[in-house]
Amino acid sequence: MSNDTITVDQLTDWLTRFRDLVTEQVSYLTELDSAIGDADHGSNMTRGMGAVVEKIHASPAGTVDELFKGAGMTLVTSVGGASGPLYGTFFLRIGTTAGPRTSLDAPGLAAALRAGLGGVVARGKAEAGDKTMFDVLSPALAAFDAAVDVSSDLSTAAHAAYFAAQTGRDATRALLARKGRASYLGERSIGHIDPGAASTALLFQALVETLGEE
Amino acid sequence: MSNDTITVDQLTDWLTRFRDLVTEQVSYLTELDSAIGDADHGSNMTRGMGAVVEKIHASPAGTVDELFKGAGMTLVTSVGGASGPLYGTFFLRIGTTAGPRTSLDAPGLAAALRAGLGGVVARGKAEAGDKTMFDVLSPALAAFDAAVDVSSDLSTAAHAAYFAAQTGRDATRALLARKGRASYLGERSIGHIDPGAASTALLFQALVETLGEE
Amino acid sequence: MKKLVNDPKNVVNEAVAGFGAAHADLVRVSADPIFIVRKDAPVAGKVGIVSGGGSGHEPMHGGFVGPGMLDAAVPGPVFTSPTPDPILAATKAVDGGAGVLHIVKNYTGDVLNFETAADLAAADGVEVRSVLVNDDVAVKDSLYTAGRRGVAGTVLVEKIAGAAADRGDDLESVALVAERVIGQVRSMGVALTPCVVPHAGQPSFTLAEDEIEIGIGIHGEPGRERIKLEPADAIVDRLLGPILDDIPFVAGDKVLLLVNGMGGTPQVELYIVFRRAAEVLAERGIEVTRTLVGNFTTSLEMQGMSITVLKLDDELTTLWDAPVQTAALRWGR
Amino acid sequence: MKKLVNDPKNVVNEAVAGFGAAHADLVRVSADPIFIVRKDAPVAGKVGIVSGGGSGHEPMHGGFVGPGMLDAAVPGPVFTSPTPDPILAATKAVDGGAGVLHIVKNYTGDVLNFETAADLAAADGVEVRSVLVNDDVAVKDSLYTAGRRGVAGTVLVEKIAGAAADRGDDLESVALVAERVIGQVRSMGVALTPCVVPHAGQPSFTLAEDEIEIGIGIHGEPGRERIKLEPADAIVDRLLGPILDDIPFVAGDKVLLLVNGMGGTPQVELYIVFRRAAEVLAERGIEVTRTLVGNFTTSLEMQGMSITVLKLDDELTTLWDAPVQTAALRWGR
Ligand SMILES: Nc1ncnc2c1ncn2[C@@H]1O[C@H](COP(=O)(O)OP(=O)(O)O)[C@@H](O)[C@H]1O
Ligand SMILES: Nc1ncnc2c1ncn2[C@@H]1O[C@H](COP(=O)(O)OP(=O)(O)O)[C@@H](O)[C@H]1O
Ligand SMILES: [Mg+2]
Ligand SMILES: [Mg+2]
Ligand SMILES: [Mg+2]
Ligand SMILES: [Mg+2]
Repeated sequence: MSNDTITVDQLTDWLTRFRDLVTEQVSYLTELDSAIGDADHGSNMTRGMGAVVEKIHASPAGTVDELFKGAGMTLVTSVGGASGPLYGTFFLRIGTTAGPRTSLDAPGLAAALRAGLGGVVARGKAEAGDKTMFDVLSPALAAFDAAVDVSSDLSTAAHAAYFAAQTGRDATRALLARKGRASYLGERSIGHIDPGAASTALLFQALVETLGEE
Repeated sequence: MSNDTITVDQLTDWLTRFRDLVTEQVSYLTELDSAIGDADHGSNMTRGMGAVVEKIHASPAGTVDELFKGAGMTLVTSVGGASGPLYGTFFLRIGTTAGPRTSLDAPGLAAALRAGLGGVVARGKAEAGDKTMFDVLSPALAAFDAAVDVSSDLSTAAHAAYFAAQTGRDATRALLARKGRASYLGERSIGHIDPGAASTALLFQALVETLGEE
Repeated sequence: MKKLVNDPKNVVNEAVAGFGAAHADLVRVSADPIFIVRKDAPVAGKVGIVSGGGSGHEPMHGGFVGPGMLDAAVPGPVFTSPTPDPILAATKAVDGGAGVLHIVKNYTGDVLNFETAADLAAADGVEVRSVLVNDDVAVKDSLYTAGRRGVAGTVLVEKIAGAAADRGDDLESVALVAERVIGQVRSMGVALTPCVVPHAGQPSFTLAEDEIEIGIGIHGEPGRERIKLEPADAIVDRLLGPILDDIPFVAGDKVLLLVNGMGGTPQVELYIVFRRAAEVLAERGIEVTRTLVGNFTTSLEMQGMSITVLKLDDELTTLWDAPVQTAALRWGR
Repeated sequence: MKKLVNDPKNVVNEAVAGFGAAHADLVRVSADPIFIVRKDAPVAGKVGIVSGGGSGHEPMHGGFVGPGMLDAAVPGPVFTSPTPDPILAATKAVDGGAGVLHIVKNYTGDVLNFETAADLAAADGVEVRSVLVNDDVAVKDSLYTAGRRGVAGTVLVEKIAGAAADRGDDLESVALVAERVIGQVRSMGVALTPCVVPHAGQPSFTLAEDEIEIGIGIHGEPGRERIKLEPADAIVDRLLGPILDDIPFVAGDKVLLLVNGMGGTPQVELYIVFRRAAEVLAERGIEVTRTLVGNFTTSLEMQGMSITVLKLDDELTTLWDAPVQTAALRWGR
């Protein structure tokens, strides 16, 4: 299997692995949210991704836009809260940007992901350092883009993104929250990893798993 | 001091001693009421008799009816609950029956007390064995009357009444309540002394203390 | 005990003062003796309606003072009947020349103190009639008890008697319609947690973390039995059974269904209870034509609720629907 | 945790079903997706008003659906914003051709989900305007947070916007009057005990037997500080200070004073609070011309309350006084 493109089946596998990871780590995510939020991020993501994967299995997607628009809509209509619309928009924009293809090459996936991030920002208005999922998505995509600039290998790019994602996630610990529920805590939000940042890191872990070794 | 009559001052002393006894035994009375009622009989009686004695001290009564009508009205307007109107009527009727005298002889006090009991029954409709203050008042007055029939000595009559009162109080333990709050308990009211019966026994203890040895 | 109070001794007078300030458009309050009357009392030619009892059951009774319902409410200390003097003062304050009806919940203390007040009012030339509300089927009605307790059905008696007085019925007729409601209304409650009387500072009773008291009284008096917590639907069935069997309510009856919160239970739970109660009544062929859901006859912060069913006829329905303008119950104006 | 529920997963749908059954004269409910609309929706030519958010704050918002207030309420799961689909469905169901106003409490989840619904409604040809309620002064309003939270002031926004729509204002005007209320209303609350989310089964936070949380959010979010229990009057002073200093409210202002129960606090306590709050306002020369006391924006069974002050002018007063006919707020008809 070439690592220069990613097929709809592989992208489906990505989403399935993401579902598996948030399900596996449901209590970890909820614990993070109970420290600075309302203790539902784990169950929100598990419920949402569970619904996404169930729908895909019931009627598998033929094209990339079908897959991600479906996933985005399902998240939007099954999660609620802040993460539902944010992750939902992220996937929706990936879908609309990718269009009715059956696979994506590295620049194609990079562009789609960047559009997804644009959707998150359009919705949530988060900036760097606000202690949100943005603080993982943004450095991860920057690393992905940089890797794609020098190589067409998706696996390499995914590894680079995941590494940056982990760093971004851990860096949220020191931040003072300025968006979402955690911002009500002011100073008291410092010292805790942001739950949305943690789930977003899992998204890149899942991509690495899907694409396999470099 | 002759024991053939009781003066307004002695009657005032009786009420004062009754106030002292219920105050002393406030937690005992409340404990009894908490087992089968609403845990306020001690504070009800203490508050009521406290007000009675305070009023008497502020303006001492010249006649028996003045004393007891005043005490009755004070109880009625300061206690509330069941015991306020019942004890209040008891004293009111004693006052109206005794009339504007400055002392009572044994038959006079016996008649006044019986009228008081009549008031309690008129108000509360209690019968023998209903597990109320009636079960102390009734045997105590029967003993008082019997003593008065054979002797004009009030102290003898008071002792006889107090003895009967204690027996009556203790006998309420085995009874199933049919009046007042305790009646809601049904079978579960058995095994507890009635709080009103206990306070009424204190009334006769106070009379004994006022009249001294036979 | 955590409560929003200052000196526990001042709970009732401060609350009544606050009530008067908050609802100055509807009521006037007397601070000593403590009672609440509708702003325009006495209403000449109208039968006055007075109710009262221990505090801690709010909005009952102060929340029901106003056009179409009570002319006066007399709040005693928490869970303790008022003495006759404020009842007498309230009775005189609302006598518009057509006499006054006392609506009394059947507790010995309330009965005796209202009785005394009625005697004194009569001596002062005010015609008084009294009715005793005793809707609680948790307590056996027999010659051998003080009789059934008065609970949330009292609200329905007060509303309907109020409407009868409002339309100009004379004292005898208002008393008769109140008696008719009393004859046709039955209730039963459940407690999940106890209440704490402010000056006592201790829970009035204790329930284990998995226990509930079926048939609880509104002062925390014990009920029929203490059982393990069950699903809401099962609890509703336990309460409705004795209620419906009592009169009994039968297929074809039209009824008012009241789900009353005890003070500390969230509204979502009351509506879950309502849903099941309406379902059971429908199964039995009993038609719910009027409804009321909320905290009306409470027991301080107790968690729990009671269900009340009133058999309606055309007249009672018309009187129920008549305008009412009070702090806690309001429609039609 | 003791609650009157069946399966915790069914709390919202069972409660909404019960609400629909209890208030069939006022509302219709949709079971899937879950929303509540006034019975006669859509009202042709009238601006529709939709609010919603997580459940557990009842009577907000379902209890405010009816003539003169909301056209629809969209209850999400307990303490969780609804998704856009029920909001969209409710928006379409109440569009009478004059557009729809969304009244949204300022929480990221609510904001995003209502925003999405508004986009989708616009795509379907329904004109939508949104206003964000953010009256809670416990949280600093700054560029560096999600902004102040929306709490009990929401009730006043909904009532007044509802009255504006009822008198025939167009969408722009209704939105403007809602914004005006939002600009002039401030709130702050206190918790004595935590609430328990049914599917969580655990208290949302813990307070020691002598601790209270000043500035609590309506989902149990932390506030400004945790202090030892104090007398009611001192607590009132702590809440009113930041409220009055915020806009600020000054001598000569006419205001509406709302004392809102969090769900588990007895009414006597709310009136003790009201009494002190009215006293403080009077001392400052601020005139309380309208009042509201009761459980309106609750947090399940939490014990505690919030104080809300709204600066009134003639127009807002007229709109406040206008008739309203809902399950939880009703006057004038
Ligand atoms: N404005 C925002 N922009 C980007 N991400 C946000 C924003 N607000 C919240 N988030 C993310 O959402 C996460 C919380 O999601 P979740 O707990 O599921 O929703 P809720 O806060 O409504 O309970 C936060 O940890 C944060 O990463
Ligand atoms: N109908 C009645 N007749 C006579 N005594 C009664 C009656 N009802 C109650 N009592 C007496 O009153 C006592 C309770 O008084 P108390 O606790 O002060 O009033 P409450 O029951 O209103 O709290 C009972 O123990 C009983 O002796
Ligand atoms: Mg969360
Ligand atoms: Mg949430
Ligand atoms: Mg007692
Ligand atoms: Mg008592």
